[in-house]
Amino acid sequence: MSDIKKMTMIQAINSALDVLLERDERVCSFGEDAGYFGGVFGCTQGLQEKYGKQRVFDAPINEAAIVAMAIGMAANGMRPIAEIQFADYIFPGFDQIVSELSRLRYRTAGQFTAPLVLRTPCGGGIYGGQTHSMSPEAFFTHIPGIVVAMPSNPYDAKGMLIAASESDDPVLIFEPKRLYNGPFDGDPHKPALSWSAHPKGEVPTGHYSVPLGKAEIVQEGNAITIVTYGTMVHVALESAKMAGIDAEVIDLRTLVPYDMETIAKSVGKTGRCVVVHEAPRTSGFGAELMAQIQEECFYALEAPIKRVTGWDTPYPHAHEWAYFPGQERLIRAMTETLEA
Amino acid sequence: MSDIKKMTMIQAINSALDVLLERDERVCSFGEDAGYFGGVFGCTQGLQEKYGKQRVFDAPINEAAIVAMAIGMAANGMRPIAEIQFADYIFPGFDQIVSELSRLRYRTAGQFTAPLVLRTPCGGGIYGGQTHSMSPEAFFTHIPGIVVAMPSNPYDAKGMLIAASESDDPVLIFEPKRLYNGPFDGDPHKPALSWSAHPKGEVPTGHYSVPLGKAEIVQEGNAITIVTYGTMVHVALESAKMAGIDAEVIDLRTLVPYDMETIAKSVGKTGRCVVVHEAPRTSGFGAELMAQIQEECFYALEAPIKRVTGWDTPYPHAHEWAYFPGQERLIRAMTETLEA
Amino acid sequence: MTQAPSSNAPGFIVPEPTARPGEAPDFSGLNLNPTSPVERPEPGCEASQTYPLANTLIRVLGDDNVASGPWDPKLSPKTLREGLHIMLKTQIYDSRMLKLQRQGKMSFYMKSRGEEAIAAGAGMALEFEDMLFPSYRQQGLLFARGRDMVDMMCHCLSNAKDNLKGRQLPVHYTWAEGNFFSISGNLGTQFPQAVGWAMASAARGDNTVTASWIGDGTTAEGDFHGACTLASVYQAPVILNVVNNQWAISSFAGIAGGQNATFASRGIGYGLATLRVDGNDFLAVYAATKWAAERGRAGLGATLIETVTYRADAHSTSDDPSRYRPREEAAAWPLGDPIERLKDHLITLGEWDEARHEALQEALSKEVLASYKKAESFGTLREGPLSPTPSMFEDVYAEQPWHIRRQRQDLGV
Amino acid sequence: MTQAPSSNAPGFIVPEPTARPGEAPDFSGLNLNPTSPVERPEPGCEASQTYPLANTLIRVLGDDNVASGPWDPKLSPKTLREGLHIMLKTQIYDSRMLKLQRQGKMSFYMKSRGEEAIAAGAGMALEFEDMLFPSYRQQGLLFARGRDMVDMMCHCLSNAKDNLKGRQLPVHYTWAEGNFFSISGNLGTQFPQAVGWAMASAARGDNTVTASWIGDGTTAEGDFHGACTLASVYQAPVILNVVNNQWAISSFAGIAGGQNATFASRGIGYGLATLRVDGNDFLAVYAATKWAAERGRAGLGATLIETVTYRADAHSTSDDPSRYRPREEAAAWPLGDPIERLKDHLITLGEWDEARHEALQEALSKEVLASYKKAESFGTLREGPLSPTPSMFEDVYAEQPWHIRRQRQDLGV
Ligand SMILES: Cc1ncc(C[n+]2csc(CCOP(=O)(O)OP(=O)(O)O)c2C)c(N)n1
Ligand SMILES: Cc1ncc(C[n+]2csc(CCOP(=O)(O)OP(=O)(O)O)c2C)c(N)n1
Ligand SMILES: [Mg+2]
Ligand SMILES: [Mg+2]
Repeated sequence: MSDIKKMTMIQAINSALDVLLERDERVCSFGEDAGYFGGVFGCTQGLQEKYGKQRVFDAPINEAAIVAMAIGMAANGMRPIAEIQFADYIFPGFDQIVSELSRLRYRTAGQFTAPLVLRTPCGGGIYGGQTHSMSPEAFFTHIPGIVVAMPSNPYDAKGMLIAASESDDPVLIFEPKRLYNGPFDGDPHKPALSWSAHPKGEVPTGHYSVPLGKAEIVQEGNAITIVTYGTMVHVALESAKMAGIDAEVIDLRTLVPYDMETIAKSVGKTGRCVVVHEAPRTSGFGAELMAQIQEECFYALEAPIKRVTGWDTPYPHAHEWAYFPGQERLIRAMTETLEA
Repeated sequence: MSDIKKMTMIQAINSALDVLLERDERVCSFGEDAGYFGGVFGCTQGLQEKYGKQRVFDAPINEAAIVAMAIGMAANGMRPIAEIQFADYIFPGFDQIVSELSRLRYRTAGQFTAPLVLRTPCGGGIYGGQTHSMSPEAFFTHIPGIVVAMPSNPYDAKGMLIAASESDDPVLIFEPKRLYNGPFDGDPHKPALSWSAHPKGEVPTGHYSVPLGKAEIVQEGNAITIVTYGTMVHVALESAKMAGIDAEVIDLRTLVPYDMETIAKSVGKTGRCVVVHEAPRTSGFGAELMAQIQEECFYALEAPIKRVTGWDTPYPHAHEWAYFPGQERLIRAMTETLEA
Repeated sequence: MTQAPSSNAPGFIVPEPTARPGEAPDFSGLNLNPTSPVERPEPGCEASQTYPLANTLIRVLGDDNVASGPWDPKLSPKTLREGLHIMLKTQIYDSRMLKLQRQGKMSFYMKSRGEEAIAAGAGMALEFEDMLFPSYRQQGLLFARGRDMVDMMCHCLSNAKDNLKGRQLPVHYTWAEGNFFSISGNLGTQFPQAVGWAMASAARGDNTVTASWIGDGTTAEGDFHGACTLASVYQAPVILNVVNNQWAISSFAGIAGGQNATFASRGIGYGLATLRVDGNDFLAVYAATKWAAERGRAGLGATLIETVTYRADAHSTSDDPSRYRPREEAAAWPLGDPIERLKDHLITLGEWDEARHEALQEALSKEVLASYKKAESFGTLREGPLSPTPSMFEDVYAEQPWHIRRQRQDLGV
Repeated sequence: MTQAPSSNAPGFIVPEPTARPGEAPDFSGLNLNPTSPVERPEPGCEASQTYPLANTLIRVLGDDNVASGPWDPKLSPKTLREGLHIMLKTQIYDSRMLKLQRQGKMSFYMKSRGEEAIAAGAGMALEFEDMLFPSYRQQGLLFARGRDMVDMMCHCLSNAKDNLKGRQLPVHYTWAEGNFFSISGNLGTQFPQAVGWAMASAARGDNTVTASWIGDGTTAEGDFHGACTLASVYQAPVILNVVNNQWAISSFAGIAGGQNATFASRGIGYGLATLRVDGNDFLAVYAATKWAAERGRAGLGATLIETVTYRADAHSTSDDPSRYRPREEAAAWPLGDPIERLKDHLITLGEWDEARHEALQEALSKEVLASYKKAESFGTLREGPLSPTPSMFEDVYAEQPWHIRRQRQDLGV
């Protein structure tokens, strides 16, 4: 067994890449500024030096070309892990993802596949303005053929990245950048927290994996089920604590395919549910969850499922905290659901 | 008042463009093969000849450039109406839509706007295979700042296109190509129907508009509410008739912003609801509708809302009719909902 | 290329082809310099040495049916006959498939009439291990690599033996055993993918090159630029072919910017080696491909090749070209018919004659007919049998996840 | 440009800059030919006449601080002093804003140090009615057009007077009254939009040209190709500027393919008129922009201009350049400092002196400080006041739809 070290989410991702590059010569990693410099957030730092330029390298600023290059490499036997610098900038590559990556196995009846990973930092809370704050995961959950995941802590970030690279499916991992350096409970006025004090900041230095498709119940409870993922896991935990609500908090971790079994069991027990995400409300991934939960748990539900989400506007730079679905809104939604 | 003529949906769209080009010199229309040739489906036929090459013209095969050109023109006072040859091919332009078109008004605080229309044929049922059959509307409903619409008949197609061009918002209109030449009730074995026998095939030759944001109750009923749009409106009507179900059928027409008032009133009355679309199920637009309906109509609901949708696979060419959500599946869903 | 007409009148330019239906075909603007011989730099040259070639036309077969000049690949009569065989097979296959589509046997078809030399020439010049990322108009590559015709037809019929399980439109072949990638319905997407494939080959050092093809119209897509950029930056062993057949459905090449510069010259801006080739000259295509493959295999990077040709028939079974171009245009095409040209060359060499040609045509017609009979015995789209219905839920993921399994159960299959 | 080193070893090439931290700066590969004068074809020439210019460098100001050659725009001393004023203002404004960002007054900032001539030269060469589609590094355009500095600062502070209501990151200006489009955070998207804008102008016959700017790194995006294709096809009155400042955050220009060809030469493949300009030479930038504007206004279509310069400071407040390039690189840049060069030229002409320069610097520093004081009185991001919170729900659509109204109510504002 490998050592345990305290790591930030950035260090955990870096460690996952290191483990993967070390173990499997088919793995390579590239992206804008992700070679020599090690990425604008430092996730690939030190890896070019260690593994050489054929394994870890800079890519031109063309997200479509980055995805396409990864597809070609993956189809030819490699296991590329490409970084899209910000999730906001993944859209030039959207066609290659929707029309090519997701369908290659299907349209070739399995003759060609593209087992690759796209990693990209997402989400707000860092004063990034409308073009460095998006949570665009819902778009990708409507694309059959790709796995979509979002970790909420260093341990999962590493384990899920390793699982993704070892999976035979294309996996898209959204990394909540608000969590890169520490957990965030939704209160921007508190001093920044560090992962070192968090149990999920303890990360094995070696190889392990966290299975895709499995949610985690991060807190058991009986009054209400909170289904969420990414940054909002921490906000949900803190909100429930502040309000003294006996909430069961589910960290979905993988969005497609999602772990409906865990959700249904919980809602069957609590009879009440709030779905939480940072992305805009209309056609957000919360809609899918609510649709499915009401289909499967209709007779157990004692109140309408509520959703707490970002608003249907771009992320407004100066009004960051009026946009971010924070503790107050979560507590209100939980309370209303409990009282309904 | 203008004359009434029997028109196919193609003719109605052509007529709308004709009316718009005639009345407003700011209007221009372009797309791949949409100039001299008049479009691969003929929607722009005859218009270049009539209005000249500055008003109606061919565009290079670059959907991003088509959208961007339209944005630039619209910001500079024109009212472009661009055709994307197939909805399946809109994705190279996705970034210009998500990051630019939808946010221009917001990010400039109204200093610049892009009042333009994107028209694109969508949907299956024509043996187009996975790259000529997509119904990708859900992606676009998650983009704040654009209006998304889908007509189900010639009358609405013309009136909504005119309303879209006269709107100050960017509007994306999906045109169900299975309906271009006639209504389609979901049974591919019946002889093709023609619009000439359909009341909505009667179209005024002159100017009129069908307001965006307003659904239409195409059939009143008391037992169950069917919320749908596009091709599936016809399939829903026929399915209800075949099964002898007293269904209220709502043709949503505009997906964002959707007419929740009409939906809520209907579900409040019937207490049962089935949402139907051709697009894949997971994170389809049906999920949004179900989420919102259960939030607003929870206490009126007597059974879980069901959805009937395309499957979470690419549109498989040879298995077109096993993919298409046809009468049998609709009847089963309605029956189960009624018996629940 | 001549500069498009410019004007002081207000308004932007919308380029027009030289002739529309009812007008006389006119290819005088294309600068096809059919006679002057074109220099051949060494495949190991600096890319810039090829730039003069971006505005000329590499030809080997002259109007006198004789092969000459520095680009003559000096092929044996046997190889030449093989090329003719592949082209003729392509043509006969295409015609038969079109007829069958008209009879409702398949949903869709696309011919490559007039462009047979492009696939045949490149297909023969490359090694079997070299990877191919074609568009939908290089079916000749499959014949060059010896794919079973029955299998090809089964795909086009979407029947129970379709190796793509009925999931793709006809003509959108995939053939992994033949190192032939999957043809996408989305234009141009394969171009940058091919560079990625080539990079993986280079990293492994497997000594293969990768070749891809797109059309003139498709050069306008962002993916063309992405591919050229990647190919330039990483100097990947890739051959990027632009098949300029003058038309993109109803749009002539000028709508992709082809009136103001050759497509080959796009390569100059990336520092890519660049060749412009008579696409109706089997020998020229062969020679240019060999040159580029040699360059790539030597680790000297990518080549952009424009093959100049003419789409002699409709775009697909969905359009009628007489609505947007003169009916006479194909016949007026100055670079002739690729099959006729190679045939005449062989006859001039004394290695072929009309009788052998007719016999070959007949044999191929028979082969195509017999193949079709056999393919049809495995089903047609309309009559079945198709691939089993549950198979439509497979291969979305490596393993079927719960939600797709449920959907399959929902359908009751 | 020199061809990147090629090799027979397996593997693809990953280009490397000539120097990394700790190594000596080396710009010898850039071919900056600082002395030879460059021919000036008439703005009405065939595009192809400009192609030699894609591989040279248009310079007006020599090392002797004298303006010469056919590109000398022969500006009056008054105009030259205005240029200097704009550049100096840009520089002083930038430095102050950076300091303030470090003090937490704003969330983010981006300087244009070293590149001031590009915005100042183009801004002065264009008419006020000409439309601008800049990237985030041409703030000098705003000064050239006389935008109120307090307004600019209010935007950067995201305060109650921010004309963008706090919705955009600092530096992402919009100024419709000044015919200055909205700067996007998404690279390159404005390039094809600018062509669309220019086409609408051409259709209306309003006699304006449209200019847009992107960086060297951004040329790799598909939108660069889309813009060039549209500009070529429709011959729109647009000036497409590539600001080659050698770096894209930590990636040198070679990662965009700049090692194998100049960015200017990209234009050749589209048949666009193409100029490559010393971007640190105010007079050269001015002259090239005038040339392109004249060409566009005459209905002769688009020009692609590469301005060669050096990003002398960090990419933004989020990076530390000493981690990826030698600290000494900026000082070693062979084309000098644009402000110093124009200053020295004016001094050589006897139209300026050190004392006036210092006085101007002082006056500008005071203006910037006073402006900042005033701007701050309208609030800062951290302390407020901001635009009213309900305003964040406005302008998504022309009219607020029900669902957004409800969301506003939900927030209780
Ligand atoms: C992304 C995308 N946009 C549009 C289309 C529709 N389409 C199919 S073929 C074609 C014309 C292509 O022309 P060209 O590239 O010249 O190839 P050719 O058909 O002449 O071989 C078009 C516009 C498509 N398939 N994909
Ligand atoms: C579509 C997109 N991808 C990536 C980024 C992140 N990014 C911001 S600036 C930058 C570098 C741009 O370099 P260049 O074009 O040379 O302009 P410069 O900053 O040198 O002026 C990158 C990669 C972005 N803003 N948009
Ligand atoms: Mg073509
Ligand atoms: Mg740069």
